[in-house]
Amino acid sequence: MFAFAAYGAVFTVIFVFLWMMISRQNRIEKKLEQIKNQLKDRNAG
Amino acid sequence: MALESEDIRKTFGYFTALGGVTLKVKRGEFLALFGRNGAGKTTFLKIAATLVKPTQGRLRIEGIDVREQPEEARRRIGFLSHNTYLYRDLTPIENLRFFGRLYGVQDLDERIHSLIDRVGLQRRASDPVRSFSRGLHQRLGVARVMLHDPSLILLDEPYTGLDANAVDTLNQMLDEAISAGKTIILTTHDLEQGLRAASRAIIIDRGKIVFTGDARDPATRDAYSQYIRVGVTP
Amino acid sequence: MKSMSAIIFKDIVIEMRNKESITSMLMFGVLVLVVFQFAFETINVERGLLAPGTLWVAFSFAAILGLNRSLAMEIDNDCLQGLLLAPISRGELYLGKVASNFIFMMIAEAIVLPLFVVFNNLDFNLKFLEVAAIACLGTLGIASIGTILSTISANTRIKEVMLPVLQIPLTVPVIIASVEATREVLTGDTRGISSWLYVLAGFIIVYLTASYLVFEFAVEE
Amino acid sequence: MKLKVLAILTLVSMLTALYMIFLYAPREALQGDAQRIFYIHVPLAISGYVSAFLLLIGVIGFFRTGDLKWDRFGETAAALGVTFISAQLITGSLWSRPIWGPWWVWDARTTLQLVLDLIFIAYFMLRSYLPDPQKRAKLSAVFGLLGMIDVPINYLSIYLVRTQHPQAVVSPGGGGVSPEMGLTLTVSFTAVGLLYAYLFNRRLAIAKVEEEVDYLEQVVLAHE
Repeated sequence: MFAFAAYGAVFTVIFVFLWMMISRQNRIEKKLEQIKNQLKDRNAG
Repeated sequence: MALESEDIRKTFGYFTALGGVTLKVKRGEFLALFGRNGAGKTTFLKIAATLVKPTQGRLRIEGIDVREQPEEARRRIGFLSHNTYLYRDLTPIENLRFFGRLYGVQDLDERIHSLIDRVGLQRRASDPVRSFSRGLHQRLGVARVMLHDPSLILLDEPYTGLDANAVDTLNQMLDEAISAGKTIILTTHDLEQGLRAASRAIIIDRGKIVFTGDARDPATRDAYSQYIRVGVTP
Repeated sequence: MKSMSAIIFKDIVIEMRNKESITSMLMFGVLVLVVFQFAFETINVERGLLAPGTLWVAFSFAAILGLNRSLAMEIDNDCLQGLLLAPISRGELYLGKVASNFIFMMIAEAIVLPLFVVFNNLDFNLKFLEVAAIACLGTLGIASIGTILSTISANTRIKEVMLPVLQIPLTVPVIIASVEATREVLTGDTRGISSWLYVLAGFIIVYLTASYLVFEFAVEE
Repeated sequence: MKLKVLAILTLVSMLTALYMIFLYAPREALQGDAQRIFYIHVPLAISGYVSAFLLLIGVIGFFRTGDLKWDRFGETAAALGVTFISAQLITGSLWSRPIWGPWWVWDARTTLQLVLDLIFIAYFMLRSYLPDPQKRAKLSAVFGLLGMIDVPINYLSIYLVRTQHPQAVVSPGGGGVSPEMGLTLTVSFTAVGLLYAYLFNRRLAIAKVEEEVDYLEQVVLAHE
C-alpha cells in the first residue's frame, strides 16, 4: 500500500515538473510566433 | 587627465545603456553632458563615480585605474545627484561629520563649519535634515560633495527641484570650484544651466556620444535644438 | 577600522534619535516570550528543557526585525549609494554594518534576557553569564549572515517578507547550536557544549569571510 | 536529437526499474513491501545533493565569468533539487509511517534534506521578485553561494543533535540484502540518473530559448 502511494507520489511530482516545463516551452513558442507575425506585418506594411 | 574612458559599455540584461563611450576630460575642464532621459548620461556618470561597474572598457580617474584601486579613485571624486544621500535623522553637522570620517578628512570640524557657512545653513545646523526643504537639502548635498575636497566633481541633474536661491548658491560654488582648478562633469537637460559656465558640451543618445562641441560656440545650441527635435544629430 | 567606527557611531546617533530599531526588537522579543508562556502554560514539562527554544525564537525573530529597520534606514534617501561612494572597500562597509547590527541586537537582548530569567523562575547566577556569552556568539552568527541577506532582500518589492524567507533556513545551524548550548548550561549537563561552541564559531568565521568577499556583488548595480 | 535518445533510454530504464522493484526484487523479511520504497528513496536523496553541488558550480561559474548561461545552469539545478527532494521527502514519510510509526522523524538526514529544500525554495522566491536578469543572476548567485556553504555546517550541527540525543533510529534496509535487491537498486539508480540528466538538459535548453525569445522581443519593441 505505502509503496504504491510512494511511487504514485514520485510520479505525480515528476509529472507536475514535466507539465510546468512543457507549458513553459509552449508559452515561448507562442511568443516566438507572435514576434514573427509582428515582423511579417511590418514588412508587409 | 582628470578622466579617461576607453570604450565603456554597459548592458542591463538585453538593454544596452552605453554602447562604447570613449572620452577624455582634461584637468580644469567643465564638461556638460546633454541627452534625453534614458540616453545613458546618468549611467555614464554612475560608472565614473564607481557606483556601477561597466560591462566592458577601462576607466581612469586622475590616472588611477578604477578597477585596480577603486578606493583611491573614489577619494578624488565628489558625486551629487538629485538624491543627496543624507541621513534624514541626522543634523547637517552630524551628516558631514560622518562622511568626513569615512573620507578621512583632516581638521574636520573646521572644514564642516566653513562649508556650512558657505552654503548658508548656519541657522539650521543642528536641526535634523528631515525638516529641510528640497532646496536646503540640496545645499547640504553640495556641502557633502565638497567636504573631502574632490578634484573631480560629478553632478547628475543637480538643478532638479532647486529654488532660485539654491541654484545661485550651487552656481557660485561651481564657479569657485572651477577657479580652484577642479574638473566638473555635469549632466542636465536644461540647456541654459548646462551651458552657463561649461567649456565643452557633449550630447549622448542611445548610449553613444553623438556630438562634441565648444560650449560657447553657437553651433552647439543648434545641434542641441536639432537633437531635441529630430532625435539624432547629423 | 576608522570607517567601521564611523558607521557604528552614525548608527548609534540615529538610533538615539528615532529609537526605532531597539524598541521594535525589544517589544517583539518580549511578546514572543509572553506568547510562549501562554502556549506552554498548561503542559507539564520541565521548563529548563523548553525555555532555551523560546529564548532563541525570540532572539532570532527580533533580529530579523532589527535587520529590516537597519536596512530601511540605509535605503531611505538612497544613503547606501552614499556609502558606496566613500573610499572604503565593500568588505569594510559590510563589517561596519555587521558590527552596528550586532550591537543593537545585543542591547535588545540584554533587556530580554533578564526578563527571560524572571519569567522562567531561574536564578541570576553564573549560568546567566554563560547564557549571555552564548547569546553573544549566536547573535554574531545571525548578524553576520543577516546583514548580507538584508541587502539582497532590499532589492525586492517585498523586502520585509523576503528577509525571513532567506534567513531562517540559513541560520538553522546557529539556532540549533545556540539552543543546545543554552540548554546544556541551564540543565547543568555541559558535556557537549564545546562542540556547539565550535559549530557557532565555525559558522561565524565561514560566513564573515564569505560575505566579506561577495558583499560587493550584493550591493553593486 | 540527443535529447530524444536520452528520453527513450530514460523511459526504458524507468520501466525496467519499476518491473524489478515490484516484481523481481524479493519481499524483504522485516519491513515487507514498504521496503520497496527505498529503491527510489535513496537515488532521489542522492540527486538532491547532486543538485546542491551543481548549483554551487553554477554560482562559481557565474562569479568567474559573469555569463548568464551559468545562472541558467544553477537555476535548473535548483529546480530539479526542489522537485527531487520534495518527492524524496514524501517517500521518506510514506516509509516511516508503516515502519517507525510516525509520519515524520526529525533525524539527521531528513532534517538536512528539508532545510536544503527550503533553501532551494527561498532561492526561487528571491528570483521571482527580481525582474532584471542581470541583477537576478547576481543576487541569486550570492544567495546560492551562502546557501550551499550552509549545507556542510548544517549537516554537522544536525548530526551532533542526533548523536547527543539518541533516538530510535533504524537504519534503512534492516534485514539482509540479497543480490537481487542490490541489482534492483543499481537499475533504479540508473533510471533516476537518466531521468535527472534528461530533465536537466531539456529545462536548460528551454531556459536558453526563453532568453533568446525575450531578447528578440526587446529588439522588436525597440524598433517600434
